[in-house]
Amino acid sequence: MRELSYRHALREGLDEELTRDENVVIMGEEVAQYNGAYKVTEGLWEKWGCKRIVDTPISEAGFMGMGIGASMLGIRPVMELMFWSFHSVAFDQLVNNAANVRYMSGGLINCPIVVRGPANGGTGVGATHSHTPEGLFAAFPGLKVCSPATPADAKGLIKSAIRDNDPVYFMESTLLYGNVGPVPDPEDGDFVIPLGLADCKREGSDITLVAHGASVLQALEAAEKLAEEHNISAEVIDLRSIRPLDEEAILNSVRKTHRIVVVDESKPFCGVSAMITAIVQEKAFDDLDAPVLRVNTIDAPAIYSPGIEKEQLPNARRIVEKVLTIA
Amino acid sequence: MRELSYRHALREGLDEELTRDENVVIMGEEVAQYNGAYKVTEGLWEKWGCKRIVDTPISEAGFMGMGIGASMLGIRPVMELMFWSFHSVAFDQLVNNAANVRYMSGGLINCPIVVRGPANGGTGVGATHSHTPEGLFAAFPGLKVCSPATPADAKGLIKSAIRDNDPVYFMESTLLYGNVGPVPDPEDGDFVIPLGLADCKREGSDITLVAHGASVLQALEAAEKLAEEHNISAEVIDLRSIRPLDEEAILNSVRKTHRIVVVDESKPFCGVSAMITAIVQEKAFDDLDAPVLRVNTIDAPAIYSPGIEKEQLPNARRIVEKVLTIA
Amino acid sequence: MAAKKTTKKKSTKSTATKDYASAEVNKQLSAEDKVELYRKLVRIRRFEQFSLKEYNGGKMGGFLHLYIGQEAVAVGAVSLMGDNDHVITAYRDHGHALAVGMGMNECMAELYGKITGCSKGKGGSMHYFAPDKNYWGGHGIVGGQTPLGTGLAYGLKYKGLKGCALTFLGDGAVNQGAFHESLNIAALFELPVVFIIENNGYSMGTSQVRSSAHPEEGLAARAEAYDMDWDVCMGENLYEVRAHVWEAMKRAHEKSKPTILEIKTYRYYGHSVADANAKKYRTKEEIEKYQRDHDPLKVWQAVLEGEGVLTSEQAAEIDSAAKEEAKAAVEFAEESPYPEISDISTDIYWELDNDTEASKQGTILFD
Amino acid sequence: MAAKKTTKKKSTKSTATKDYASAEVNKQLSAEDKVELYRKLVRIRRFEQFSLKEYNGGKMGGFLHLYIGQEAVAVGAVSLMGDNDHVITAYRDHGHALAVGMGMNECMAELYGKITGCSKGKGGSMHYFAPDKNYWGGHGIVGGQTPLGTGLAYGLKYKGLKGCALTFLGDGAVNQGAFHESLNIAALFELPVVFIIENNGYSMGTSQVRSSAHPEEGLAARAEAYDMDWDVCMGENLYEVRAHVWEAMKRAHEKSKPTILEIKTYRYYGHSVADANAKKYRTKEEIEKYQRDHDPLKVWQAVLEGEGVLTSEQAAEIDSAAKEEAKAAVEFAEESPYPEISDISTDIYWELDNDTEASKQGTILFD
Ligand SMILES: Cc1ncc(C[n+]2csc(CCOP(=O)(O)OP(=O)(O)O)c2C)c(N)n1
Ligand SMILES: Cc1ncc(C[n+]2csc(CCOP(=O)(O)OP(=O)(O)O)c2C)c(N)n1
Ligand SMILES: [Mg+2]
Ligand SMILES: [Mg+2]
Repeated sequence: MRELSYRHALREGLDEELTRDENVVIMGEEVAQYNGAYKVTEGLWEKWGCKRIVDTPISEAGFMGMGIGASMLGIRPVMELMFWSFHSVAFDQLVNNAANVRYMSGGLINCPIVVRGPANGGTGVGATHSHTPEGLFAAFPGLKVCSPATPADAKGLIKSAIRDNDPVYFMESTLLYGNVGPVPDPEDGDFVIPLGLADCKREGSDITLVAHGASVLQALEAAEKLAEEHNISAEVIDLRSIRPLDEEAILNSVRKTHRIVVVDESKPFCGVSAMITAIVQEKAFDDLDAPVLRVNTIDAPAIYSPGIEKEQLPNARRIVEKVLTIA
Repeated sequence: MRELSYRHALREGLDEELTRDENVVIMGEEVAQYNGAYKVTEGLWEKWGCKRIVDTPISEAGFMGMGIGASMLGIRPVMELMFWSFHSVAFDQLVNNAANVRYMSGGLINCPIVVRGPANGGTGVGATHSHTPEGLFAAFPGLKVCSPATPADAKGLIKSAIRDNDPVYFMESTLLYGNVGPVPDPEDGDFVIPLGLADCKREGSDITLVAHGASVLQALEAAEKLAEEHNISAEVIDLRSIRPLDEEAILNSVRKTHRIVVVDESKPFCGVSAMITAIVQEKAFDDLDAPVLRVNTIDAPAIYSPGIEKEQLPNARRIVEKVLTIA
Repeated sequence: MAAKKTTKKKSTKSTATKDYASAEVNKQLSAEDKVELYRKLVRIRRFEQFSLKEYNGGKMGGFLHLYIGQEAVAVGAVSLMGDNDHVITAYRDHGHALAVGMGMNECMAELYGKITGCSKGKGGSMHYFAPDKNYWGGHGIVGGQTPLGTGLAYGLKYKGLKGCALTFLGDGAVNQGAFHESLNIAALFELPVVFIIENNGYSMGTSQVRSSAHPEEGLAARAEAYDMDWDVCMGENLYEVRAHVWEAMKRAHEKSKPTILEIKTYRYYGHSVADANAKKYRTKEEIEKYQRDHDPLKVWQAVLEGEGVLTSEQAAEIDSAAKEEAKAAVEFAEESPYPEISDISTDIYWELDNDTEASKQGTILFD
Repeated sequence: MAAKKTTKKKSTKSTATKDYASAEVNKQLSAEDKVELYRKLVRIRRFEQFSLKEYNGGKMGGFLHLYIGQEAVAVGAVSLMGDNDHVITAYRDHGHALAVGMGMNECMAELYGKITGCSKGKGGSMHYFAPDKNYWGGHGIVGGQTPLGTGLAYGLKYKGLKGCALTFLGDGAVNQGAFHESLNIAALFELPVVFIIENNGYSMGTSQVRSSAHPEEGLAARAEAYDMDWDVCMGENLYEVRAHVWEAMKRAHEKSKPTILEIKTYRYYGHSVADANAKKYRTKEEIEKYQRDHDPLKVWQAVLEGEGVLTSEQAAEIDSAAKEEAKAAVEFAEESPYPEISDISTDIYWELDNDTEASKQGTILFD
């Protein structure tokens, strides 16, 4: 199969949806003339012009709300947050207007908006720019959240997200943009991946590692180490989508391995990993031979220092160490 | 002991701290001349005047940031959010500036600010006004969060919060403001309750109920029912403070009862209850005779209807039902 | 740089004595139309009075923000709407709802939190919606609706429709950041949005002067900061409201340009019914003066009687009919059932409600 | 209402030809002071050039937002600060840091993320702080520092100190809601804050005209919306910068009133070093014109040589000294250790770091 970068795969997905539906419009800071801060939208403005690819002022609350309002009229805005971290200045629009308008109107209104951009630490940009808000937003019923780890998943999910009639918050990673992987050829048909479907990225029998986004790669690396150095066979489940969540995929794996470590770049308090833990210990209580353990970002604001930033994040070493305490 | 309402106890705590430290200043919408939307600050403007009790425009990001900036210079602002729900328009100031400035400055700056106001559902004000963001904020290292359930706790904790040199987010409940309970007389000495100390509100031996804020009262009501109708002895641990969190109090109780239900008005996804669950199943795995269960607000935006709103929230009936599945 | 005056963008060169009745948009009104406008004013007033009574009887939850005193603003503005014009407002939304043609039954039932309410009892007083009537709510977070209104205008322009988005907000809401961001975007992108500041003098207990710094011409003049057109008028006379709103709508329709229009008005009741201080931050005399001399219903009735298109008997009939309608709405609401517990879990996701393929994978609602 | 012009609040009746050298605040400068200002400009320039080289050598993480081209703004403004004057800015913060007197060592080490950095390697390029020098950072969220600056001013006024808060922001930042909220509050509460818009013409790749609608006089004139004083000046000549900033500071000191001051300037490099497009959204010629004709170092050197207080030999010496200092700072940074893993967990809570009673109960950091 042909290989594309994660960035390119996303762009191809966006481009296909721009072609498919004239109501799809891409908006955000520097997405058009500048080609996107991280070049995800490169070339799209040149191809599609000012109507479909729109640069906005640095007014996240304003333009995000504008996108939501436009979506209520049937436009399908795909909003780029240059960093998902900038959600903090648009929070009200994101968690009240987008998440609640359907409910508060008794189902009269829907809000087919996609908000996308990178959400990750590890690039030396410090505490204000390294938030990983998957769990934060998934906590709001009315919202959907996904976070692909590979180029193919990025493309398949962004296309689903754009077609979805509910707000989908799509969290990418600057650390993944350059990664290359196989992506089905458009010639072979429309390639979409449904939200809510996890993917087993590696089969194993001794322990389950659950992860999403960039952490999937850490989990896979840890799995290799566990196999080579400790003779432990780890299964890696990539959630891909946080809400909807493929509980069955996780539980089925745990029923097989009886042990699970959740890898999650969020902070330990109330993150996605806490939620997965709560679910697993409730629904697979008797299958567990050890407590559900978690590997998170070390509980502190994101440190800048390139010398140890990677140590704060979940990494293969820390995952292996954690696994060894129960396997 | 004399009895005060929760509202009055809070006010007494504020008044005592205004007296103790001339840098304490109370700010927010309608806190001064109007006496506070929920009358917590009633009479304080008359007593202390415009310098100490300050009405602000409806600009939560602006005035919250202003309070944070002033706190860096040694002022000790106690900011009222008329509803904690309005955090959504001040989110950046709350989770970046207040939470990170100490860290990002390598410890050079601290931010002794208190943000307080009601955070609860159950009063017919709908989805945008019924957020319960304890877990949301406790997820950010750098912040402290507490949520008192009784008049005495309200007074003792607000005084500690104001004296604390870190940002403390103090979540009250409109449903508790009118509740009356014993509060120590100021004559008998300065009454403070440290953050991070849970309180056993009812002893029991068969099951542990953990709760905070208004949910404590639901848990206590459920405990009575369990005793009367099912002969089950429930212990009720009131967390009072979410971060710092009194893990030991929870774990000690579980080690005794071997069963636990966490009651939490947050939504099920990634709330405080998920975090407590993750901790308990990890640290008391072998003590648990059943999975940690949770009673949360039913997973939907807050419904307005006064006819069923209370059913969406954790209530004694739902707690009892949940307990009966494992006890 | 030399100190230079900006060319002011204020649009209407009108004075207080202007004869609004002969404004083009008012001359087009038939006698019937005028009476119909009167009926709208009265229906809002009566609907709210009935709802107040029931609220005080403990039939409703939370807030009830009455629009009484401000009726001419919503009725006047909405009366100008064509097929492609849309409206959105804050939580003081009953007036706009009835003005766009929502029924008293669904509105009253919503206050009761009944399943027959316009939002199935899920939204309450602050969250009325009728997208089929181009009415996009009803929003509880101060200022939070202003980017949405900007987005409606964006959508209209995107689709090439000649319409506008009437985006209402209060005088206290002008100090929310989201509003300012909206203003810049609306001006920059040339969006057909009309921001209507209903300046009733107070945000809760705070008089306008205590909440906003602004040019001496008033809040609307803040538009200058964005090189945007603006205008100010009084909100008690429908002719005046219509004349000024229409100017702004024309600018939106014809030039796709935004306007801030400040309309001065007054609310008779407290901020919400639960506002115990309603009479502390302003004098009884002030309230009475407005009720006596500036009441939009009285003003319009006098205008129409003066024009000979309405008799006081007809007015009384309209009033009784409105009362009857409101009373029937109360009965309807009383008799309607509450939502079921299972209703808590619907209307969250479109895909789930419509049981589509997209809703088939994974868990989306959690225990 | 008749269309009436507002009385413009623009403060300085100056023209482009004004003789800034003879402004009171500049006449007070000794020859030594003037040379010292030159040294500051040069040190910033050299510090950043060295940091750029090391950045390109892969020694640092993330962003590096260079201030080169804008030096006279920070140096001029900061040179006016007394004991009770404070300063806060955005992420393009190296210039302000060196201007307040932070050392090159701690600043360079911070870029390297070393424990010897001013923020112990925890903040990085965007987050320099020196509260002992009244410097409150270095803030990464666009516009997010403006309420903090307002709060510093609030604190000063509360304490009865005659000082002000110089609050810097970029031309793109003016469209953040938090800034507008700050403006209203500052005007309403009469706070001694000077908002300095460093208008370098671009926010990343977006020219000012593509991001902001504003009155023809420019961004500062948005102050009119809040009945606030405002002013505009060029940022290449220290005399001009100082004269205009001082007017605003006096207003803060003497009347406790805020100002928006827009200072026109230019950045030579990309938005951040990683801005590959730095030369796409503007022409090479534009950049060269600024470097040739408007460079703040060249301008100041010419002024001082003209006044006979600096020779080109002295200038060269200052330059080599600055280079030496920067080189030594690089060595210092290179040799300094990174934080330990355990350092990740300090500086989060004051109470914890100080091991107080208040930190004794409960778990505050989690696994
Ligand atoms: C962001 C936010 N802050 C505060 C509130 C509480 N609140 C509701 S209405 C209101 C006053 C608004 O006044 P104004 O905009 O003048 O509108 P009016 O009530 O006069 O119609 C306040 C403070 C809110 N709903 N949202
Ligand atoms: C809220 C927010 N949105 C977006 C960004 C990304 N960003 C950082 S700097 C910048 C441009 C700011 O331009 P300007 O205010 O003119 O300052 P300059 O870089 O020219 O100094 C942008 C969009 C951010 N840091 N914060
Ligand atoms: Mg008002
Ligand atoms: Mg700029």
